[in-house]
Amino acid sequence: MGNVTDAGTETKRAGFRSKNRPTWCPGCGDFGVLGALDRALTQLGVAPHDVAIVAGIGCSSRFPFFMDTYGFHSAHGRGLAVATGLKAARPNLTVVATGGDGDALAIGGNHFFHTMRRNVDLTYILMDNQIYGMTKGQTAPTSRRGLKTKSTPRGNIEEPVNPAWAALTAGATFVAQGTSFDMNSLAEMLLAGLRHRGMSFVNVLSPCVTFHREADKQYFKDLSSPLPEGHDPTSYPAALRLLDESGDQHPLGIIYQERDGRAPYGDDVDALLDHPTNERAVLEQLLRRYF
Amino acid sequence: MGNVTDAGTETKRAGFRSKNRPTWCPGCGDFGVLGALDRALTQLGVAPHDVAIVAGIGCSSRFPFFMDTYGFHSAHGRGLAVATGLKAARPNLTVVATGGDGDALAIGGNHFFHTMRRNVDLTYILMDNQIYGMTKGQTAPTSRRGLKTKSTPRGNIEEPVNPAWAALTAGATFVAQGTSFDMNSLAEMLLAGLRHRGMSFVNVLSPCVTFHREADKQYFKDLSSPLPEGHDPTSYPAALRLLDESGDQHPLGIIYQERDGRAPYGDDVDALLDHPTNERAVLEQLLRRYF
Amino acid sequence: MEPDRWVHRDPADSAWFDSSAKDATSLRVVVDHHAPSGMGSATFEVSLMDARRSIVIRCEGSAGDGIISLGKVLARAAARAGYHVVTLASFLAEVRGGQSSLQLKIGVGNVLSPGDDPEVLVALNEQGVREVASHVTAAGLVLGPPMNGSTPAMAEGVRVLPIDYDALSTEATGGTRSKNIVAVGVLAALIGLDEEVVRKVVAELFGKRAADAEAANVRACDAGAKAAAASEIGDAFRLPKSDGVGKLLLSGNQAVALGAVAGGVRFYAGYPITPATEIMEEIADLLPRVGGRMLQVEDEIASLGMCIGASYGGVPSMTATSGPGLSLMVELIGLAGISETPLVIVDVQRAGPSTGMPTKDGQADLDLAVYGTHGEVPRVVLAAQTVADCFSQTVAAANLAHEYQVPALLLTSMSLSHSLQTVEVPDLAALKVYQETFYAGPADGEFVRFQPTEDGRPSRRSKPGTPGGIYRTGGLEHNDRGHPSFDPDQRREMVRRRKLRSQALVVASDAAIEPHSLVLGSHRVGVTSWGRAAAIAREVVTELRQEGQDIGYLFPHVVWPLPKATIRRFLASGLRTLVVCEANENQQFANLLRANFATELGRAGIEVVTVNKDDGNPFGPGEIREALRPWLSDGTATTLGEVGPKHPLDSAALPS
Amino acid sequence: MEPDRWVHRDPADSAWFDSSAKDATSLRVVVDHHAPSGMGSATFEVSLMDARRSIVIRCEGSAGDGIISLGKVLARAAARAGYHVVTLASFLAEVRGGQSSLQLKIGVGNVLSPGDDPEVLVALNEQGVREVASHVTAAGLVLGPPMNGSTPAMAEGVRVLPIDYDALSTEATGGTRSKNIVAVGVLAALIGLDEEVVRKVVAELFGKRAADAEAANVRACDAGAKAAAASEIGDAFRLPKSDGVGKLLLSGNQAVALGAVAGGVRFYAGYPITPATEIMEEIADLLPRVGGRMLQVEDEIASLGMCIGASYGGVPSMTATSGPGLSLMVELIGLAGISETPLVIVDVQRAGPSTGMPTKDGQADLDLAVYGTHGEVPRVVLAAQTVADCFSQTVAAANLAHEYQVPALLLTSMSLSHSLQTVEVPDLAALKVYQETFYAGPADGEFVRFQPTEDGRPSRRSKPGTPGGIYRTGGLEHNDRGHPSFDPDQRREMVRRRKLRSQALVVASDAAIEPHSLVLGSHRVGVTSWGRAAAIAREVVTELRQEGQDIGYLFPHVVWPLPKATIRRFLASGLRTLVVCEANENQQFANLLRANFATELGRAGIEVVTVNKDDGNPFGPGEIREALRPWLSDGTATTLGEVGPKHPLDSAALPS
Ligand SMILES: Cc1ncc(C[n+]2csc(CCOP(=O)(O)OP(=O)(O)O)c2C)c(N)n1
Ligand SMILES: Cc1ncc(C[n+]2csc(CCOP(=O)(O)OP(=O)(O)O)c2C)c(N)n1
Ligand code: SF4
Ligand code: SF4
Ligand SMILES: [Mg+2]
Ligand SMILES: [Mg+2]
Repeated sequence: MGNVTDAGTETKRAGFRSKNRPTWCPGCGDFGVLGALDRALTQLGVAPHDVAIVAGIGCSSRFPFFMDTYGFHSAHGRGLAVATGLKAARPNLTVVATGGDGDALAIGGNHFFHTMRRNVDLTYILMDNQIYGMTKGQTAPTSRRGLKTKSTPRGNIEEPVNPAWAALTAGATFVAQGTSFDMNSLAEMLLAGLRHRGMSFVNVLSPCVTFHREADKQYFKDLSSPLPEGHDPTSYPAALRLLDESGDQHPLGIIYQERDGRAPYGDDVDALLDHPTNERAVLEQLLRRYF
Repeated sequence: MGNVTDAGTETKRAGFRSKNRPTWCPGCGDFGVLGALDRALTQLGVAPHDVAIVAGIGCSSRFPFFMDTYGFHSAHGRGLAVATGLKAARPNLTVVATGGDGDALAIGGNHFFHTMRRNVDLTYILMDNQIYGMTKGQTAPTSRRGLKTKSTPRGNIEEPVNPAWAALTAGATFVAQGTSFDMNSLAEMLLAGLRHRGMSFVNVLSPCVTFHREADKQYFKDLSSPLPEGHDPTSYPAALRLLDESGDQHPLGIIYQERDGRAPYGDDVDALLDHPTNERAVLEQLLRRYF
Repeated sequence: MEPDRWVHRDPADSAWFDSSAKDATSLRVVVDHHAPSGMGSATFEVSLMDARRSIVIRCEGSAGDGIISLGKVLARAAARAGYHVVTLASFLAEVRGGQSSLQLKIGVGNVLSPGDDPEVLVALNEQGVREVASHVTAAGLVLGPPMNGSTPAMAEGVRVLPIDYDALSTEATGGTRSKNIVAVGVLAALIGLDEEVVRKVVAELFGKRAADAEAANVRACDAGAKAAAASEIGDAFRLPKSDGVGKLLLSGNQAVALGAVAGGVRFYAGYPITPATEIMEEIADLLPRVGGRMLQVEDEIASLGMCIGASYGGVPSMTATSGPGLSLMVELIGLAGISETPLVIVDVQRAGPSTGMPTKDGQADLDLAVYGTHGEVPRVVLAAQTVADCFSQTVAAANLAHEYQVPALLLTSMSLSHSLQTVEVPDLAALKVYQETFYAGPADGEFVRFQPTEDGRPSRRSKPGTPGGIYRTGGLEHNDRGHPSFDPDQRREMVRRRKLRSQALVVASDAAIEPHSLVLGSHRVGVTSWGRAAAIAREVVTELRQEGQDIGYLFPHVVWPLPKATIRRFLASGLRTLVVCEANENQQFANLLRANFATELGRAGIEVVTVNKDDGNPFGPGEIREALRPWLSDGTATTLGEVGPKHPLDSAALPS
Repeated sequence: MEPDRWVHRDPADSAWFDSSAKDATSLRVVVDHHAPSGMGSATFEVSLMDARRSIVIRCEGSAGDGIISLGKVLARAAARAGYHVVTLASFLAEVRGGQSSLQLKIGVGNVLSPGDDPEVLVALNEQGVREVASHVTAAGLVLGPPMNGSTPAMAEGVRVLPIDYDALSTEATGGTRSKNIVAVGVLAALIGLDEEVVRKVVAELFGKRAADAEAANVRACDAGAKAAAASEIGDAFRLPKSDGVGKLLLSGNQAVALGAVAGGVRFYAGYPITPATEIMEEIADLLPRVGGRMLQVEDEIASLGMCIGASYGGVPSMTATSGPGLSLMVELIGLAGISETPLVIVDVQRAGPSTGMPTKDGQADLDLAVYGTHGEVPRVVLAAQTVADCFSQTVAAANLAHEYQVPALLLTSMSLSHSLQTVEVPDLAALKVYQETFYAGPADGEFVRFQPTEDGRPSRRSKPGTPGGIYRTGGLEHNDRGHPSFDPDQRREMVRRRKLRSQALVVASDAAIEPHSLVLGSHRVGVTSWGRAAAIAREVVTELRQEGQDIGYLFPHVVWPLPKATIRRFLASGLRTLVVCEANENQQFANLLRANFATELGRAGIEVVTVNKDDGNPFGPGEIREALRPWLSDGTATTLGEVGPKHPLDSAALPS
């Protein structure tokens, strides 16, 4: 990242963008994601103070600072846990989580898995640059097999994780995939994700221009393709088949959206609550149990 | 568990069984798994001192102490990490890992995911009792929705994880499922798993008779069914479809085994190594780089 | 420096008396309703000269005999009748296959330990008599079954009263299953519990099952009472009248859960772990009843992460765990610290390290609680000494967390979490629960999250959802708006901010000293301790003081930051020897004292003597009394000479 | 107690001299080849009266000017010519957008810091001159570009030599890209580096790209040298002859990686984190070349888990991380401890807490390293002071881990990890690498994993695969076979075993004291420190001693357990004041000393004075010199009076 300590650098804010100039390298894919989310939130029509963006650690996780919403930049891999806590405690907030491929799928893999399966009512945007950007270019869980980086000088020996597949098979009820350079489509997907009740996951192919030169815009273009004609995003088996058969190709668009699906985790949690008018009386009664 | 501190209690050892009497409650499903692994290892024909069993924490994770092999009883959720390190460092050992549903899929979920996808040459036996046995009966990631336990007195609000599905979609190259009360079939699966080069995962439905009375033998019988006629375990799409369509039903048998598949992680790691005859000379040379 | 003479409280959590009245034969005891736990109030006289203010009872039986129920029913009845009770189960039984065993101490005031050797043994099987009768104290009582074998040698004056539990149970209920309730009847009659109360407790317990079981068991209880009345024991084991104020009977874990709910916690995320699990289980039931949300999640890291998220959302949050879970949480403790996110973490300590002995007791997580995280953040660490503390210190932890916007850690331990003790019914109206004031919106001026302050107190937070209060924060070093900044001047400012916070917490720690936990005076010997060991030490030292021994003490609840002014006064009160008791090997608390009061200890030439134990069982009062013996006067001299010889239990600090 | 007079070593890592020769004008310096790092040996004379033994050079330029290469080439050339070099980059530049900046100190022996203000400034852009020229020390030199604006006010006697870098570069190479190499030529000529060596280093650097680049850059270098020769500066900045022994030039992270490989580590699992990542990257390349396996894994918990597995398999294992990763590892440190599984954990400290300031320096993870885990396990914590230590202490950590079967933690920090320093070429033949002896099979008798020992040393392990050596172990408390046991007697035995292990490590800690890190004497003032701060303090104290100041010092590498005998001697050597320097706020090392030497400090009445800094930048020698000033004699008196006034930098221990 260009300059991580930019407390002083301000830019004109517009929409949901904060006045802090993003510290990303010029040309970083994450700018496109920022623009797309700005647009999607604007279209959603929610007030900035009713939105919170929660992130882990990584270039992509700096996101909260660049948006004029509430924001929490947590610890590496823990964004989804913090976001879940926030959403569970304050169900009326629109909570967006952001992270990178390492943050989401390496150290944060367990929270990823459980957040997807719980169907928490969040929108999670993963900026997949197939590298650890923030730490200057090591192999990430989404790096292709054979990739030579500083940490795998003899080539990556692992099969890459496919984030959309991981989210879909773990139980997310909305799975979409976009690129940072097609901001229009991305904004649409994000808007649909924000409107979805339950876990919406959006994987974004987003180049790291500084530490992963190979995976540039063209590379991601070659790696992705539009959804096949007639794909039914409401069919889980169809979504499964699509991703399984796509192999390393990344279909772009809304891959899956559960229709009339399960209630999100938040609803389930809320359904258990009593809302006593006289809390003290309830407490007295609870104490009496132990008398 | 009956008595966790049984340093004194010895029983006659036979095969791969250690002389330590298992501390499991009488009737615990894990006895069946112990018997099956004993038989499978015997049939495999490996010497006990060439086997190591690594586990996390839980009733099922006490396994190493009851086998007369090398054993490491690590920390909750960390069995697969320790097992991977051991296997990578000593590729000639037969390394078996054991764990429970909580150990594997709650706290250990991330190691589970990554160990499966790396295709480490291990055999992992998960004793799925749909409960936290060791801590006396809380909801586990495999507990059914709605289950009332001490930790979810108003009913479990989460969709259960299907362990075979989780392993299959994460990338394990051998996925089987058995029950603790059909020891013969289980022993066969374990033997096949032990012979498989790469990650072999065996989910075992194994009742906790003490803290999950509902999920008894009959419950698991009702919950499981033989593989459908003609299922081709070498077809990944078939395996996917089978598990997706089975829903809460647990098919029993070898669900998937990659044929002529990828080399296991261990091989990949080994392929990178030089084996210098004069290590000192190599070191001198490495130092010279910084001169 | 002239030492102070303070009026101090009796170690029973709620009673005051004047220390100058050491030679009085009776005391006016005032149950204090200003206590932070908001307990009720009552005044009564107790005679220090009473032969008996408490009784120690051991219950023994086979695994199926219902020993735990026996203890619970007896304890509950005593509690409701206004007595103080402390129980201890399981530790005694661990290595004695098949035998179940529980000890209770019941008394008026001053009950802090389950006692050492029992005065009364009630054994439902012969094994219990064979193994325990020889431990019964002189002039004690053995209530065993009719024996086939011979009874073992016993202390002087121990009487044996054979009771045919099986027969009495069968007679009353048609089966032997209620023999434990027969024993309840016997014991209740012996110590003089109100019959109606006892019957009611028995009835309630069994009434839940079926009316006929209820009636049968009440009959069994009565049969026991009759057998006791028919015996020749008389009043020897009768307790004096209690204060008559019914008490709650709780385990430490239940008390923590209740404390959390009463203390305003409305979000909880957790993961099971022995011996903390019941906190989560209890909370799972309690919290939703007051609109609070409880989640069982994938691990302890997620637990704390979710609490941070919920607290950022403005909802008071808590998690509970044991050592292994606390270890996993230390990264995020730093995150809570730097982002000034209040939350409560309860650590029910068990014997470590690593998985260690999950069902056994220990106090070796203090270092982790105080030092656990990379880098430096302010935090507060509290420790419960009693089950009553488990309630009140959970409230205190929530208060401190929110008042100072820091992580507050509360340490309890296995021996508290799973033993039942009486707790005065908290006066919820009097309970002080800190209410955080949030930024209210644009009318409230411009919002600056980390407003500089000179007094170390935090600045207001803004709840997400509040217009005009938008801010971002997290784990990076930042400026007053929460925006990342690595500027050295800004950094120094924030380091100083955190330091001032810690200093403010020192003041809070001093303010939290409750009178009953401190005795100053011109004592040559002072005793200090923390957690469960402190309760036992408190009981012992109080007894020793009543025996005329010249001992000061300090048993703080806030163990980090240390109460500086209090400890300085304590150390300057004339001490030559400071005895530090704790259930670990490495002297964690003693080392905190040494590190933070090196100058004071050095200047006054105070010798630090450490009493440690780490075998998985909690301290008994006898062990601490024994450890203190070398520093006691022989009863004739009123002051000791020079510092006494080093005691064998003084294990030199490790590794230095 | 009569203080000792010890012969001690010069602070340069490898040179000895006699402390009694304080007034000598020349010293015979012996490079010691018994040093644990197995360095080479040489003997030479140095004159203490030389006007110059070292030089501090600051390089400045715009981000694209190749300032880092400039520094690297110059440092490499000086190293190969036998000089000692310390560089420091990036810290200076952080808050000055777009400017790149690097400082070097080059000298004969005794180079431990990058210096404070530069004697020579080489600036490739005007901004560099404008901002830094005023900091150049008196009689210094500014080598700036031809200026358009005016030069700022400068110290007395500073000469300005304008050099048209762009023109010289263009002349030599056809473009301005090589202006940094022109500067190398200028500087090398000024300080008198062998031209051939410099040319060779330049050629090597560019030879990797293309032969014509190589030739062009050598020409640029020559042009710079010629410009210097043509100037009137003469010999003023010329260094004395070096020892002539070429040295390695390494970053701290490279040195750790090399130390691991040389120290026998053959398994590594890791996860990237600033500023430790390069250790993993370096190891990824190095380890497979000697048959070792390296894995990049999903997180730090997995890293340590895998190391535990590999070490259980008998393969020496290591991982490296920074604070956040260490926090995540503390649960498994306990597992390694109780199962007596040796392994090495390197923590490259950065400014915390939480994410903190990942690219900035700090020393605030000591508490976590010493205390981090629930419960109590023996462990050893080492700290590197220099890049040479990064090599030698990694070897030492691996040795201690395996000799004592404990987790060994090595602390370095950002300022070491990313700065280049010279390291004597290690003599691999002389390097001591502990070889663990394993159980060999049935012929070796019955295998008992945790054989009781009285000396605190561990018993043999059995490698999985060994017939007859089967055993199981893990995180539970266990008996001598590794089988779970919660029996109190067994527990006490194992607690004692771990305590004895810690005590054995105290002895090892004393044995690890290297002569150059200790000066005893009847000094009223002693200085102690650890890690990078210790190197700076060592340089300062050595200079002060050469100026006739009466100061003792102790800079241990093993910081836990503390070297008890050594510290006792140090404290009993007549000290009245102990100054403790460390780059944190909470006085972590000072508190370890207070906790473990409370008696000694108290008895001798020693005042502990702390010098702390936590702004993200490492200590400079000037800061430490300034902090020591109140305790220095005025140069006429040979001893000080009573303890001096408290220095403003003495921040009272927090929170006490
Ligand atoms: C516990 C912990 N481990 C490691 C790190 C170092 N770290 C910071 S960001 C990062 C990975 C960044 O990669 P990714 O998540 O893909 O985000 P990107 O920068 O590529 O957007 C790592 C390893 C950390 N901050 N904390
Ligand atoms: C870090 C940590 N957290 C929690 C625990 C407590 N714990 C021990 S076993 C267990 C779960 C047991 O369930 P499972 O893995 O399904 O095994 P089972 O006992 O059912 O075979 C838990 C939560 C622990 N030992 N360590
Ligand atoms: S992801 Fe890459 S391009 Fe983007 S800011 Fe980070 S380092 Fe720069
Ligand atoms: S899993 Fe259940 S039945 Fe089996 S040992 Fe554990 S508690 Fe007993
Ligand atoms: Mg990335
Ligand atoms: Mg289970």
